[in-house]
Amino acid sequence: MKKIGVFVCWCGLNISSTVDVEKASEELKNYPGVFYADDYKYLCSDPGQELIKKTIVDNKLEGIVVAACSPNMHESTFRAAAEAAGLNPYRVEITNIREQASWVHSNKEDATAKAIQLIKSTVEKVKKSEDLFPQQIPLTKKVLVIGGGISGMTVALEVAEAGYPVILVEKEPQIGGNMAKLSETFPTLDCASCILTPKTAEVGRHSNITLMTNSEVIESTGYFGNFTVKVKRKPTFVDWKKCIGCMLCQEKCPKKTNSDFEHGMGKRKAISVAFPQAIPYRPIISEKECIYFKTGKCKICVKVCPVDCIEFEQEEKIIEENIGAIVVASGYDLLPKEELGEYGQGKYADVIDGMQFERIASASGPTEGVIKRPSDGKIPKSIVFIQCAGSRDNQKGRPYCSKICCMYTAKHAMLYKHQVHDGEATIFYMDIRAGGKGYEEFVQRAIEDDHVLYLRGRVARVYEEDGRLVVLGVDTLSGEQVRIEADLVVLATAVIPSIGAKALGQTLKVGTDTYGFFNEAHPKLKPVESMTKGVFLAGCAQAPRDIPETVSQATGAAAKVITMFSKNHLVSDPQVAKVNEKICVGCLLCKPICPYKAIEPEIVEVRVGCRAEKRQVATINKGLCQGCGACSVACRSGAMNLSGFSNEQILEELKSLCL
Amino acid sequence: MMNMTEKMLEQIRDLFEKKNIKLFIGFEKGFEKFSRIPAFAENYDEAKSMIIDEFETPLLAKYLIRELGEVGAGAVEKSERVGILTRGCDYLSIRRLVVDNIILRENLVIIGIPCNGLIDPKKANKLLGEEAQEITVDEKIVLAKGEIKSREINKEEILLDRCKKCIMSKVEESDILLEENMDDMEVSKDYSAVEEIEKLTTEERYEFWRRQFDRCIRCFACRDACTACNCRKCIFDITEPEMLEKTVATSEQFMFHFIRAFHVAGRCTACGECEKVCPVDIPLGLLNGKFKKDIELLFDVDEAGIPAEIEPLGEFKLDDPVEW
Amino acid sequence: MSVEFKPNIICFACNWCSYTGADMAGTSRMKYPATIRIIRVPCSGRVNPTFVMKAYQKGADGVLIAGCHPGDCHYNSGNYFAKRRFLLATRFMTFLGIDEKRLRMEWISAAEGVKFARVMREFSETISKLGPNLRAREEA
Amino acid sequence: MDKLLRSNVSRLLKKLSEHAEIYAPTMEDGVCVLSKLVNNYDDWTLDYVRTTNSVKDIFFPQNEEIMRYKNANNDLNIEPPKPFKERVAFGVRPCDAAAMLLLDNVFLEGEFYDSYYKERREKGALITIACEKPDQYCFCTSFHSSPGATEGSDIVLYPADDYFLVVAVTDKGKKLIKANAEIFENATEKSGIVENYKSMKTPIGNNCSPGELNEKLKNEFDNPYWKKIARRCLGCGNCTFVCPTCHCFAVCDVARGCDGKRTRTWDSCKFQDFFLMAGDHNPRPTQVERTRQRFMHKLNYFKEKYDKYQCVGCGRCVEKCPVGVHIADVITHMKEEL
Repeated sequence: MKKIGVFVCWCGLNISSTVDVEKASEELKNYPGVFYADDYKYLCSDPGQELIKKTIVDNKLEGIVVAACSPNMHESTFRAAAEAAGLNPYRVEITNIREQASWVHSNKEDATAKAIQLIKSTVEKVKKSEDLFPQQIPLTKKVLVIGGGISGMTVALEVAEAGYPVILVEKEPQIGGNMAKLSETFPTLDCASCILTPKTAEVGRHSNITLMTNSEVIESTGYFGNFTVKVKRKPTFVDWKKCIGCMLCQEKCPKKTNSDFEHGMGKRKAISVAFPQAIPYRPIISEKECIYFKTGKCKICVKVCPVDCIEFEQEEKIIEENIGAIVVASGYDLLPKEELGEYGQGKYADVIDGMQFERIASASGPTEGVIKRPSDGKIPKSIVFIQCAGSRDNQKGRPYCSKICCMYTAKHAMLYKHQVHDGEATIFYMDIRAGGKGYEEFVQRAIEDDHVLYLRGRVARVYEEDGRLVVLGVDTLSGEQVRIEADLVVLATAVIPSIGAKALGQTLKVGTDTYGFFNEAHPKLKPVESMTKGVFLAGCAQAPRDIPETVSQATGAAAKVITMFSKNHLVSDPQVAKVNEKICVGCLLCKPICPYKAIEPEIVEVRVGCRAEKRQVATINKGLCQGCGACSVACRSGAMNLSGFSNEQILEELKSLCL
Repeated sequence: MMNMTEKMLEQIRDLFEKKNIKLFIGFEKGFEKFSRIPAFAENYDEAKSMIIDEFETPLLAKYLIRELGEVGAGAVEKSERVGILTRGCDYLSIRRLVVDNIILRENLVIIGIPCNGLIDPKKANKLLGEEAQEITVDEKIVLAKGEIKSREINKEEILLDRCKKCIMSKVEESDILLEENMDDMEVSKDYSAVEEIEKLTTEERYEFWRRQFDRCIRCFACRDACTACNCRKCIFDITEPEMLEKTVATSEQFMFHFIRAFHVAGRCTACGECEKVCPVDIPLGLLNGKFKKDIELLFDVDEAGIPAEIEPLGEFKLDDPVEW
Repeated sequence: MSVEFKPNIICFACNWCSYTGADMAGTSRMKYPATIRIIRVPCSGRVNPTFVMKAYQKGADGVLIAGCHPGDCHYNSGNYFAKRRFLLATRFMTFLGIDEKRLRMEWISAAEGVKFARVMREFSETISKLGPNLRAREEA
Repeated sequence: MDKLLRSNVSRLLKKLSEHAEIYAPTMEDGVCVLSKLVNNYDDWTLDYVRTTNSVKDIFFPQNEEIMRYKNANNDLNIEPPKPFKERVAFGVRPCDAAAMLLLDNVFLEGEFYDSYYKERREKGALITIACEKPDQYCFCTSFHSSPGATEGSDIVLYPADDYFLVVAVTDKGKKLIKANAEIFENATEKSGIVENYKSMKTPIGNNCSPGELNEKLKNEFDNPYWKKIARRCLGCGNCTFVCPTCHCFAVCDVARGCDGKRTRTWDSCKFQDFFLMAGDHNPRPTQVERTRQRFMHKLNYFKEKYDKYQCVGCGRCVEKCPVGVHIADVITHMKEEL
């Protein structure tokens, strides 16, 4: 019978308020197999850990049960403490009597009874535990960054500077992401492309960074340190190596079409580059728009091209890369205004969203920076800005705050007032969230210096009446209804995950939350890591945030990658599957179950009685196996088992819970 | 049918002469009048007692596990080949072993024979009321003569249970085919027996199975006759972890029959041997039938009895049904 | 059913989604009856239907299996296999005469602490109404 | 000599049930099983040749609790099983009754006796019904018994048209008749009903009688015949568990947390791990040794120890073995060969 030590944690009042901790440790004292049982105020504190270590050494304990908070919190802490005291860390199990007992039950007697039963069942589990030793796995020191916006580029530059190769995949033909579309940035009003182009240029020419624009990740297999990723490079129909970027083709191309980059505010040619400072500064032919693709005629671009680099029959290419770590920086999109019924559902040309206003206000935009009405191109005399369009709105299923709209709407109003001094800028808001450095001062400047009118209240409806837009809202401070006629209405629509983020999540096997933002490993303590080891998160892919926060998070993610690459090999979790070769008959019912293809048949020599016999058995690639255990259910004779959550352990736990 | 036996003996002599096989497995007369028992011949003259006729025979595939699988490492490398007499249902069991990597197909010489339903002498005796001394079969009518009475019985009535819902009457692929099947056994899928139990209320169902399982004496004949049960060491013989206790209590019986039915779910070839060998006649076919019916219904498998490369529980579809 | 019947319910919670969801329910101090005992498993695909039968045999009155939403599984396909296994196992247990309301499978993600608490309350309520499970249960 | 009207049987069983549990052959889903009658005392049937489970089930049940233990904080207390109740087995066949004598040899003779079996035997009574119509599997006559034999029974009922002729064999039987005298009548006609049951022949007749087989079997240890029949044996426990004379059992502890019970259950020499020893050594690794052991024990070792063959010719193993590996086949073959 194993000598097991049980430690019940008070966790201050968190546990002891509804679980009688003393009674629990008292009752466990004479439970068969338990050699030592005690309770302590804060087990996760240093003195708490010392108590555990000392008890292990003094009594030569063979197993430890810590009844405290969730294993997701301190399992590694207590296992490290045990390891320091010479006990194999996988002989330590955690009973969750805080999040799953004291905090969720009010009746003290029930909660204590349940806690005691849970601890007893964990003691049974520890009795069946074994010594497990981590595996060493080789590591590919190359990172894949998905998304070429400011966060993706920051990660790429940081990791490249640290000397490791980077592959930057961007679905648009050029990098820069949403930031490249902005006019100025708050709170300093310095021009977005001025601070961005040095970064994009550096990324463009950095020797360690391989740029794969106009590409998407379509498949990712393997595990942390050894991913195999397939990237599909969509055809650009122009041979970018030969092209010298003279852009004659773009000039001469007869076909004009809506530019996605301009968000419908401007036009572009069928063959074009999105904006002048684009990196790589190479054109792309839009298959849908180009006349040659539709009718087979035209080919003007081929005629004018001095280096003959137009390739109409260019195919998409699938490139396979061995990757060590993946950083998801897929950025954000704005909630399409068509979804906002009360603001005209995109029917009115002069009701635009924040990004469209950025394009109008941007010097490299369609209006060269002059704020005009998209419908008739006149200078608007009065603009109404509507905050929280689609955000903080439970009916529409987006109760969260998009965080950046308060600041960029104040900036929009300020830019408008700088151009049209006598113009009226009115902002309907609920609460102004200006928490960053210099943010509040920026909003005050908009109110006091630029006389932007802030009306606290929500807008009920926006409709068109003889050529002008009517905005019906309420001013909750004065309690009156408000009716404003405006030439232009700008909606600060909600920030939503970029299109295709959910699909990317399923390809990379990284969970996304109900809104489609990627799930971080821990909201407070692991914001840049995803639940899947080796996959990191940066920027708005994880939640709406502004540029300073994005850059700091991206630098954090890069640091994580660099620390991962600083070691020559990785240490894998030993809680993986294990085959008992004496029992395995080699039927391989387990093989199709394994998502990581970690199970392969093998012919082994096994001694049976007095003769050796050749047998086919299943074998596990310990590096590939992630320990899900689905194969052990397919195994009829129980030959396939999962260390750490073995059949014996789960059965013992189950039996003692049912007593 | 007589010439079938001569044809078979010819083939066997030829196989032994050419040293193609080290062993041939067929049938010979048993202790009682119409019982046919497995026969093993390591040379031609041991095979002389083998016969082929229309009476019920146990499935031979199970013996391949011992003859080829464990001892001869036949699962792993080419070894001396074993000849086996095969009807459609035998072929399904052999395919079960091949798909489960218990034996290698090239270690087998399959001699396919036609079959249009076997007669169960026990059913004939029951209808006759005494032990039949003589049973003669022509086409659809069977004449059974006992010491006192004799009766003409419609062949359908005394067919073996598995023949009534025969999945494969022709041997799909064989090394030697003695004779082509005359006509196919057109048999439609019939889960009426399973549906009957499903119609009962939950209490009635539990009562029904409790009564059946209380009779079970845990002799494991069902496991030992089943080719889908081909583990090297059965989980019921493993004491650590003890999935099944030795005590024969009602809850243990439910555990035993649940685990066995679950282990062959989607892998059972509906050969009915388990039901046939059960000394207390528990309708085990219903248990496997229920799984087979659900698999065909839920995962649109057209015939779950024919072993697939990957068993139904070894794969999934994104649009599997969701409701419970 | 007499008031003081306290059902004994076993919940297999998958470590990445439902167990974290349970923790989320804990951190937001949601309440559910103390009749539920949670066993942590790496994935819902780890739960062997034999464990569920073993639970009934050893005295559980209800079993609940909580896993990630299809498509979100940390191991990519664990919950799909779990779904197939329990689609068959539930029907088979009902066929054997065990009340189908005593086994429930739910997809609960790491962020759905609210749903976790609600499902626990509902399930504990259903099982309390059903009373103790005497079928396929071990004699004392 | 007494007489018992068929119509009075249910009355007799009801009366006996006042202080004893009544076991009688009942039809369950087409299978005749010797099972306990709880309240319906005319649930018994007579159209059966033999019950699937023998009367061994009552005195040496498949599953028996030997003791219980409780281990509350390190002091162990042991509870013996509850005392057994009186039991009356009605509708037993003469071959099963004879089998009980063989079990008595094993469990009661010699220096040590099996207390559980002894108590059950003392508190049990066998009311046998002579066989009217033995079937093709019976060969009790080969073991100098007969469809009308009385060995092992307390009372034997000989069926005649609407009544049974009652023969009390043991004083327990006599006491039982005296205690329920009002149900029995005294029989006038003695027209040799008993004799013709005793002289009735079974279809197999005597050609399965072993005679001096045990001497010959002594040096048949590696006769190729064992390999031949063992090759078709599936290794299930069917024949051993339906056999009324097989008595091997396994004792195991079933723990439930800190308490538990020790149980005794039947075990079969045909199982793979029956002879498995510590250290994974198995003296009988393949089916050949096990099959040989089963028949050598019945026809050789038992005879040498108790001077009786361990078979009563009930025919269950002949009927139930799916592949025809049974004692009738062995005896007939060995008699020819040796």
